[in-house]
Amino acid sequence: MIVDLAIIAVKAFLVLFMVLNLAGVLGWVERKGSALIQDRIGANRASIFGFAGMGLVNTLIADPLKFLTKEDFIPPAGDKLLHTLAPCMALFPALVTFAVIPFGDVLILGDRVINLQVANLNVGILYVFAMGSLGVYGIVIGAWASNNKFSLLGGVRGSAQMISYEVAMGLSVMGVLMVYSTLDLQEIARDQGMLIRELLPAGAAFLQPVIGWLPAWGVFLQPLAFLLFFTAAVAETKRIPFDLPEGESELVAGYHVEYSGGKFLMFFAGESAEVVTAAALVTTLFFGGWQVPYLMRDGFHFPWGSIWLLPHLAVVILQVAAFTLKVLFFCWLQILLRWSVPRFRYDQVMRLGWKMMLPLALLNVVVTALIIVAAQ
Amino acid sequence: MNAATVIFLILATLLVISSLMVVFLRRVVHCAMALVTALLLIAILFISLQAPMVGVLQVMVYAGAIMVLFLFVIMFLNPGVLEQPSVAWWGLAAVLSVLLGAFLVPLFSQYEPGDNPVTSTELFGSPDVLAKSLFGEFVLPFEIASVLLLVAIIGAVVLAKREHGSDGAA
Amino acid sequence: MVPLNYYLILSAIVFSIGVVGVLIRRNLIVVLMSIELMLNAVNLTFIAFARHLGSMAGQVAVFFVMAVAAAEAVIGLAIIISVFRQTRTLDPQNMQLLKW
Amino acid sequence: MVSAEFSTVASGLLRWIPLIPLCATVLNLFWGRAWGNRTAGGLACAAVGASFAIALYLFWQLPANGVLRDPVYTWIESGLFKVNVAFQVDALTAAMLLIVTGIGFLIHIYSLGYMAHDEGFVRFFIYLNLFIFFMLLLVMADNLLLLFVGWEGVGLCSYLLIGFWYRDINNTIAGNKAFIVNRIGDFGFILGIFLLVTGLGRQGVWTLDFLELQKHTELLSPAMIGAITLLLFIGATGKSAQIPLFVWLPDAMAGPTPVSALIHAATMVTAGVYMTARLHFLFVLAPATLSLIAWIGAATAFFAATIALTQNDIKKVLAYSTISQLGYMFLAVGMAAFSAAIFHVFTHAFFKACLFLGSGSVIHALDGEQDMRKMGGLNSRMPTTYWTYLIATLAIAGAPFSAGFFSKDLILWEAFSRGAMILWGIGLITAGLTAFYMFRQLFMVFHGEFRGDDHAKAHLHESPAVMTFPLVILAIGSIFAGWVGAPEYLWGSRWEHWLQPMFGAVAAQESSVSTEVLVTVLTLAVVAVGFYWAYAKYGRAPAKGAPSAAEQGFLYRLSLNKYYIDEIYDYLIVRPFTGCSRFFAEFVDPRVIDGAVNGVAAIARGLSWVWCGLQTGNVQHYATGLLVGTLALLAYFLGQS
Repeated sequence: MIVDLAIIAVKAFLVLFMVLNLAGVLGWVERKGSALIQDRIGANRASIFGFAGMGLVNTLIADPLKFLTKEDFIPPAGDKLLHTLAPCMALFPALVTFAVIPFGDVLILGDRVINLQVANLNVGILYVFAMGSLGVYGIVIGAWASNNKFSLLGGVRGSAQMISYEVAMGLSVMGVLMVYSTLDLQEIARDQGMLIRELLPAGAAFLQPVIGWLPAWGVFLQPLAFLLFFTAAVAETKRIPFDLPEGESELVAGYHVEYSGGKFLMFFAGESAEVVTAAALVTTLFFGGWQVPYLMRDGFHFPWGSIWLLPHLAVVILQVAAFTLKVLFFCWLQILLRWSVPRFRYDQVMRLGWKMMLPLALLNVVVTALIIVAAQ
Repeated sequence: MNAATVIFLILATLLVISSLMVVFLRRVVHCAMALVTALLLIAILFISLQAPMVGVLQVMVYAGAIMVLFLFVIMFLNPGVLEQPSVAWWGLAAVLSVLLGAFLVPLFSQYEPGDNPVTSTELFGSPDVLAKSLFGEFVLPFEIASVLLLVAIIGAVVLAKREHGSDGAA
Repeated sequence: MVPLNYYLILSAIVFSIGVVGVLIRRNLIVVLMSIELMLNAVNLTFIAFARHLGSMAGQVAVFFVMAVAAAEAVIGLAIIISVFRQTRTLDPQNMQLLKW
Repeated sequence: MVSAEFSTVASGLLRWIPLIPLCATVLNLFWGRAWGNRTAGGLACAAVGASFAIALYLFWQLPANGVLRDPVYTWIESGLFKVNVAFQVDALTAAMLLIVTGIGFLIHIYSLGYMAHDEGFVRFFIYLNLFIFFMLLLVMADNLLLLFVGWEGVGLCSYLLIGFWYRDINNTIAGNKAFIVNRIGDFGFILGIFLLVTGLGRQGVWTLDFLELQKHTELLSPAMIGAITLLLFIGATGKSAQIPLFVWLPDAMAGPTPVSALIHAATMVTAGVYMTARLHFLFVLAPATLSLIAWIGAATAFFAATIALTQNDIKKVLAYSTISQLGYMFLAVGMAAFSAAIFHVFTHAFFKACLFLGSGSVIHALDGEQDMRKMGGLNSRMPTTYWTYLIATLAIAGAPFSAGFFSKDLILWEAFSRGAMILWGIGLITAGLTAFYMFRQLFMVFHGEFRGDDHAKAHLHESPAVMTFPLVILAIGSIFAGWVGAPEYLWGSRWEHWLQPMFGAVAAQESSVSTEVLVTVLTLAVVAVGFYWAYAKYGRAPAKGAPSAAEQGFLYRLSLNKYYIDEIYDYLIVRPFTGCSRFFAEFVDPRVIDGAVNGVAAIARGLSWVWCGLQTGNVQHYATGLLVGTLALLAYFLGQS
């Protein structure tokens, strides 16, 4: 009993630690990446006691210090309580989403089997969406509470945009859920350990030599869903090219015009955390989560038959490492996007969401359903 | 009084408080946030009642969609003026509602739960069980509900569409 | 294991509070929110009974209530918006044209 | 008794006889004005001509004692009761068909000239075609109900055409009179139909089909048959202007003259005779009704003739003579000599139409003048009209070897041979009167010198050929039409042999040819007396014209004022009736009925105001009402448990 609670607490702490640090690191990576893209030197001014080396560490410490020491300004005409609550509402959902994301298969310590996932919900994916939908409140309330026309506009835009893209997002995931026929993320991750040849119906046997050796990852089974989901996820993070709620050029800073200091830091961290969340979700749903191709619980089983046994601990470490690497890759991809793609116009965003992604997602669902029925 | 009951009582008090806030706070946005809180609490109660699917749906649909819509409209119209309640009317309505509560509460407290609750399996309330009954015996209501939603969409579009000439609020 | 009555009483209280809101508030949006509150109180009863009787019917009912609530909220808000465009108010007491 | 049915190629044509005029009506109704008078009139005439041609063809096709039938579709079917829209042609119908379409065709052509300058030209031909349609429906119907439809239809058309010049209120009043008087008759008629249906229905035979009826007459009790035939005869008196319902026909002369010729002389007014002949198998079983018919016929004939003696309106004279001739026909019906009746219908159609058209030609020449006292000496001005008129007059008066001679003589002989001496006497005297008033009219109109003003004298002219042509045809008809029905002592009657089988064998009258000749000679003598009287009174000294009513005797004034029949009816029937209805209209309806209705409404409104206060329009108040109701229900159920 106590031990179980302890284990859960440890897992939760670990995940939280990882995510927050990753968010912090992202801040630095972003600066460096942008500098790289814009062909300049960036983020090299943070020096502690004249020691400017180790930019990462310095930035990690300097950024929070800078934010926390700034004045925390609350607009006098604004709503004190909500103005304070809003950043928490923005940060909270991004963090708790990780509770259901599996970062590894089971870890067996003696007779105890530990599921490498904070909370094993059988409705995991729905939980993710629920939390994602809660993310809107941070923006809307913050925008309203600061009683500022720009931020209000930003809030209105934000709420509209996030609701729109949640629809497309949910529908795009529907295909994946139909393929793996479960809502449990851990289950989805495990199913992606299979090879496609195990899924191929007898009718499509001729495809065996062509794609039979591929792992049954979502990206292979649901390529369209992957594109839609990734786009929607990026839109959910409200970053360029979807940063209409902030839109420096027209709304100054959108919903967090009136925020400064620690609260702005929370918004900022929330945004980074959302980036990580999006990456983790894409990984889990479409890129096998913690799966390493051909790596079973007892070692590698290659399609050409040869087997390479490994100790359990090594397997677990490999899985966690694989998960982390994939997540990092997608975080980097999003940063790349943010710095290389121009911003949409608002009506373009809406049209993309409602008139292109939504119909495509529906089409994907229908086609998937037809194929599944045909395969049976 | 075991742990579950304690947790329930805490949740219940919070729920009652938040719903009172919904009704009695004066700023609309505050009411909305209080309602969001109440809905989340109810979702937790659902999950504690072995209805995780419905609980999560509750968060998604209510907290995630409906309430955001409310907030959206509130900001859309942004009614600055605070309402002036008429005391007499307040009194009457309050008395009536308290009367309703006074009727219902004893009624429910006297309700005999009958034999001890069905010892439900682990699967109870899981998505597939819900889906089976939803697409099994309740498939017709399900279809009707879809039609209802379609009608709602069309109706909303027609109603909110700003006709030519008159520029509405916002 | 929490007895069923607790849930019932809780939902009764919440329901009554919602009724108060519907009756006394002079802001249509809040009235609509109070209605949502009442609906949720009923949902709570459904779930409690479903758990108690061990039948999924209750949860399915909640499912449908949610669908209806969504539709109701959408239409209600649309009506509110169009009314507000005509008469710059949300006070139901100023909307009394619909009589004999 | 004929019941053998022949369905030859010809029977398919039956439906077209009535349909073609109907089509013409519809076409003219929609496009007549657009097409213009010439086209519209031509179309109307062509339609009737086509019907006439088909009728002729069928007449040749018609097998001896045969029936052609053309069932179109089932009209009414309720339970066992079934009525078809079906047409049938037998000898009787064929005769009527020829009369209706033939005479109708001629009169259409005549109307082209007569109505040429009327702005209602197209409307006139629409009505005329519609009338032809209904008349054909009437004579071709194979069941009583369809016949009744035609019956009502011709009544409607007669109403429309009498009031054709609706700008003059008198015409409208005359139309109303005709329509209302006919309603009385039709009421009796439809009652008779009901009685027939129910009477047979109780015996389990639900039909109005003539052939069926003929088979099942024995199912009806004599009393029942008597009632039925009496009621049907009331209808006939209305349509055929017999006592007591003849008053509408003289006023009907307000319509255009071709209408008077077609509807109120040749065809429609004989519908009653046709109906009785069609239902002869019923009438022969009701001797009481038959004798009543005979008496009424004779009375009408005499009565109308006496009125005609003194009339000064050229068309009124003809109208009363029509009534009197119809009386002859019903006299024949009363004698159960249906073929004789139809024979008289046949001949009468020719000379009466000829007379009316001739008078129309005269009126046309004097543009609208109808008073004979303002005429005279027209014989030189309009010879064709004069000669045709003369021939027709001879025919109606019954001059030897003219149409009227054969038919009227036949009727009188039937009466005589059946030993109904009084009736025969009346008929005889009437024949003399007929000769008198017809020659009086002839002398007053065509002889002596013109008594009108110079302006009228200035443009006296013979009518155009389109009007005189039908006159000539009809004049020829008025001579030779009768020859098909010559008595035995001459070359014998083909008519009898042709039509008689329809009505079964008549009681063969055992009487020598000599008596028959004697009777004929006697008739001719009376006619000659009448002619001489007329000549003495008007022909020899036409200068002084008609003496004014003042210096005449009581009888003259009585006759001139038509025995004050209209006034009597007015006092006995119309006044009390209108008074009664005025009472209802001005007191009962507004006070009692409306009062009750409005009172109820007022009470309801008053009560409603009490509750209106509850409807504040405020949604929350309504919600409160809901809550209160819920609480009440809760309290109730808690109280129960």
